[in-house]
Amino acid sequence: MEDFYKEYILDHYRNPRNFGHLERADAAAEDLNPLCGDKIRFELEIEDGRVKDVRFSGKGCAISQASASMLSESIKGEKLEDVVRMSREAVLENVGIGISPARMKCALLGLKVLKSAALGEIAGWPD
Amino acid sequence: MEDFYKEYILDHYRNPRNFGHLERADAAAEDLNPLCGDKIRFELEIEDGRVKDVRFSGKGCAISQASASMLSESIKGEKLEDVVRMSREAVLENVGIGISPARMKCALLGLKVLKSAALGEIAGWPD
Amino acid sequence: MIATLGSDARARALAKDFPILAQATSRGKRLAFLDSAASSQKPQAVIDSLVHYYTHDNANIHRGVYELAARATEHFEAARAKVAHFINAAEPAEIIWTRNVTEAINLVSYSWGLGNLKPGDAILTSQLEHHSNLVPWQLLAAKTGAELRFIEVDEHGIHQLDDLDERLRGVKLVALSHVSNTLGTIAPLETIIPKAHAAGAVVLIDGAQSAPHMKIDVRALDADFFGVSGHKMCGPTGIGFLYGKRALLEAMPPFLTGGDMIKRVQFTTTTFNEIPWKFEAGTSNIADAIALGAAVDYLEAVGMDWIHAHEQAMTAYALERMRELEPLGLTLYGPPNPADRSGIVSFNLGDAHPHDVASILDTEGVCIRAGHHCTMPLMEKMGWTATARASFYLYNVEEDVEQLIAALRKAAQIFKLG
Amino acid sequence: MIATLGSDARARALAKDFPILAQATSRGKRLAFLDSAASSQKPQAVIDSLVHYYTHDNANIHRGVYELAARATEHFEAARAKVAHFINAAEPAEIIWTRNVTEAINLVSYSWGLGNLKPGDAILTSQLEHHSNLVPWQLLAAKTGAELRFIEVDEHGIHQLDDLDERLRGVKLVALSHVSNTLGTIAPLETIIPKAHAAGAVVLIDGAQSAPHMKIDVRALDADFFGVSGHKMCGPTGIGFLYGKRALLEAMPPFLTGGDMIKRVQFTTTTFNEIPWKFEAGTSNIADAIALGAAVDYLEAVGMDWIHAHEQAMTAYALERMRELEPLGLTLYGPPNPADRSGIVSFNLGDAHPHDVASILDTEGVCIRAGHHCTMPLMEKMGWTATARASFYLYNVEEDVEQLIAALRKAAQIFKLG
Ligand SMILES: Cc1ncc(COP(=O)(O)O)c(C=O)c1O
Ligand SMILES: Cc1ncc(COP(=O)(O)O)c(C=O)c1O
Repeated sequence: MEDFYKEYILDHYRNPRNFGHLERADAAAEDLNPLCGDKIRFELEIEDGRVKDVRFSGKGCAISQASASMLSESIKGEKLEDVVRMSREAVLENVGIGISPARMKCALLGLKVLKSAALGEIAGWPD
Repeated sequence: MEDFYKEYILDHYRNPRNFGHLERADAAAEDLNPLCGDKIRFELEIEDGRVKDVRFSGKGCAISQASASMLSESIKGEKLEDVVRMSREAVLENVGIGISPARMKCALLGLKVLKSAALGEIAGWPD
Repeated sequence: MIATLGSDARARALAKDFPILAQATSRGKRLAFLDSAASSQKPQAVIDSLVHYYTHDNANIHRGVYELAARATEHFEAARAKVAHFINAAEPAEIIWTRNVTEAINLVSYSWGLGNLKPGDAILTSQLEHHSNLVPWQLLAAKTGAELRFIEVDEHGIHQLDDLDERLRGVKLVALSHVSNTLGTIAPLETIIPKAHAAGAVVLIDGAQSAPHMKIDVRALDADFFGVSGHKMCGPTGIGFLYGKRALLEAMPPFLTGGDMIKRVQFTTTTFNEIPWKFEAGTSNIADAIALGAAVDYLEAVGMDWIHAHEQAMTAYALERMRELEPLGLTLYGPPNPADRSGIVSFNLGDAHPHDVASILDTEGVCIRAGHHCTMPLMEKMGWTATARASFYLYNVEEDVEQLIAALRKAAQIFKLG
Repeated sequence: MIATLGSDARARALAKDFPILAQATSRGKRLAFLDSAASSQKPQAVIDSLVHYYTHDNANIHRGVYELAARATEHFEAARAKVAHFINAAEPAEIIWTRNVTEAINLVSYSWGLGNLKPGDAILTSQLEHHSNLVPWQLLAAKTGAELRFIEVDEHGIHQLDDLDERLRGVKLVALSHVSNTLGTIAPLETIIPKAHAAGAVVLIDGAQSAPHMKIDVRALDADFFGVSGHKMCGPTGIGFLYGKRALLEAMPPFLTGGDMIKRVQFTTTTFNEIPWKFEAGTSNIADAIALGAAVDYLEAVGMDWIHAHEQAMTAYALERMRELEPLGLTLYGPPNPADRSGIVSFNLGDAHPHDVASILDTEGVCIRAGHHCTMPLMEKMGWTATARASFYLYNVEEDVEQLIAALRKAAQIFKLG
């Protein structure tokens, strides 16, 4: 079978890490993939410019959910500036399965939402 | 050369018969060929349900002008009811040259206008 | 193996008319195209029509006196007559070319809607509608102050008509899809249209999912407007049409304006042309209109009644075969009685997301659609995130269903279902 | 024989790319196609693109996860990027697919115009405009109470700009054709656009007659909107586009609504998608958009600068040869200096009506247009009933001009002119 439904993808899909909401979020964002209706929300707790805690929520396919779940694991303790600079390639590598062009948006929706949460926080910095 | 620019067509084009306006018209109509901008107006003097006199005016190609000019000659003294029933075929035969589909509207614009003038008169009969 | 036996041989022969169906996927799999509700494949005759037009007849229409222009004009207007005959319109002038059914609906919304609705009036549609037959009415309601009302559907997607008379009170426009693209429900138009007319409403039917699949008679239906997309009925992309009754069309102001739809233009005033041209501004999609005429010729040669019967049989067969997968978590949606639905089957497979199911099916050469099918409000009402959808057309054969079932088993295995 | 010598050999070779040009007329005459301003012929590469799409890639775009849908989507969006590059837009998202330039202009009129004009404002256009860039503004003026004003042209069709500053007072929108389809006049946009912007106006350019024939750089021009018809630039019928600056497009409400242009739909409210899709409701003309991309590839391979130079040379040559017929009553219209005009030549032959001239030319295989060319107000201003028009493109060669001249002599003879 194709390599693209590996065990760990299903595991993240059925047992997403950091799923839910934060009691106190410093930054949050959500977006919809208009083509399929998938929705993801990221909430961040920030301390000293670093991600102290993170939750994501929403619904969607195994690829979007697993990608967001893995993403949430990989950013704890990271600097916001680094989160904002995270590359698509890094995320795709993390997901670790071949993603067809048609599913690219699924795999990257989490990253898009996470970055807008982080960017919103950075833009709001001065106050 | 093609048969379709016969001497008499040019003659009718350059010297249209019954061209101009009536002092007292009982019925009149005009129309435009929206595709080329050709315009024709027919005016009729009616007596006892027959065409006593006729004038046409407007501008357009040799085919539309010649067709209208010949038409104006052929209806003097005719009953209005017969004018209304005149067939496209009769007009085309009168014009007497091969008309391509693209020029059909030119050849028949006069008939269309003449019929609406006559129909208007018939419809208005009671008063 | 019951239902399809009768029509399968013919469908197999017809499939040969569609060159794309002979093409294997990049993984070397046979193509099982089960997404015709999104857009159908095209027979060679339609492709040939396009090639012939551009190779022999291409020229701008209506105003040219030379041979090419005359031929182009003749074929273009002949295609309009074919389409008029296809849906039994009274005359070709009642057919207005549009890009697709979406533009047809928008034309009515702008041209008829803005002039005929006011606060206190209502528009009635249903909970089943495609966004294209919903969003234009939301905006029209917002612009005119009219109320937007819905015919409810039950959990199978069947229209609830008990309180129809009440819901029709004050309604000036009823806008309904003939067949639901998500659930396949056939709307009970023979009940609704007479009541709508009795209530004084004008009726627009979204025929996107019916015209390709069953014989349409707009006069028997007594629809006031009827919109169709050519790309779903073997025609090319970029062409569709709006049928409208002459009296309505004549009373409506133009929508798009510009070349070809005018009678006379002066610097500050303009007189508009007669229907249908009043609504066709600018150079039409000439080649695709002619090719849609070729599609209509093709469909009529096959026979709309045969197409409908074949799809009913295919659907009954598919539903039967898919029920075998219920132990693996397969859930079927839509009207339980195959006679109430057309060749569209929405389903879900356990907790596998339809996107993932579709991706796995793709690796097996099976093309289905997954998502909200442009009916988000219906999905929300039903409480579904998304569904997978297989849809059938004249070229589908038993083998497509076999391939679907086998691929679904594979998906269930990957998702460890059952 | 002077001007064309340089480019004729290449044009002769290019003409072989256009299969229709090899076809003789029903009377067995060589085809001299001199009506590209109405609609151009199509190179084999464009026809092949259509065939390839329907034979190998056809599927509805954006929402499909299977291979065909992914390929169709990829090619469709790649075509948008090609078009964006062709006119030097900043990004593909600034290109909105439309049926033709007429729809592009109407989109701006409805979406930008209705929200941005009020009584006291003015729209400035010119006396040269095609109905498609005039009637929408007449209606917009009537709807909003804005005033419609005109830049005058002289007897050669040249814009009179002496009082431009004054005419720009209160103007919110300037809508001009880049090149006149009747007289070939090239508008002095480098003068008008900066002044229009200084006066606070937004500028829409109707590029129907420029984009097919010369290199367009919307950013160098600083046009806010730029509309184009694909069928006049070697592309298929039914596809064109609107370029708009991102900030303007983002601020505009959608025009047509329905599937594909939404982000989220609920029963009563809707959130719209991002540009460009916000403006593309319903299934797009996928195949023709991709084929327009193929047309752009073709034009760029030939070279827009070469095309422009070839047409200038052809026009200079044609004008020179046509002047030989002045003793027979031939009158030429338009800017006297060939550098001020594109490859369009309007004329009349004595008192012969242009329709009759065109019919006689048709019997000789020469395709020209006759009539008002959708510029009735210009004709009325100039006092012309109609004109005959020959127009040139990359595939026209000296022989086409020879054939035109010979056929005109025949027409003069039939009409006993000279
Ligand atoms: C200057 C100009 N504007 C607009 C148009 C309208 O183009 P279309 O009919 O392709 O929308 C034309 C074509 O005839 C034109 O020449
Ligand atoms: C019921 C229904 N209405 C409208 C549409 C919109 O069709 P198009 O995108 O061709 O305008 C569709 C197609 O998806 C449909 O199924």
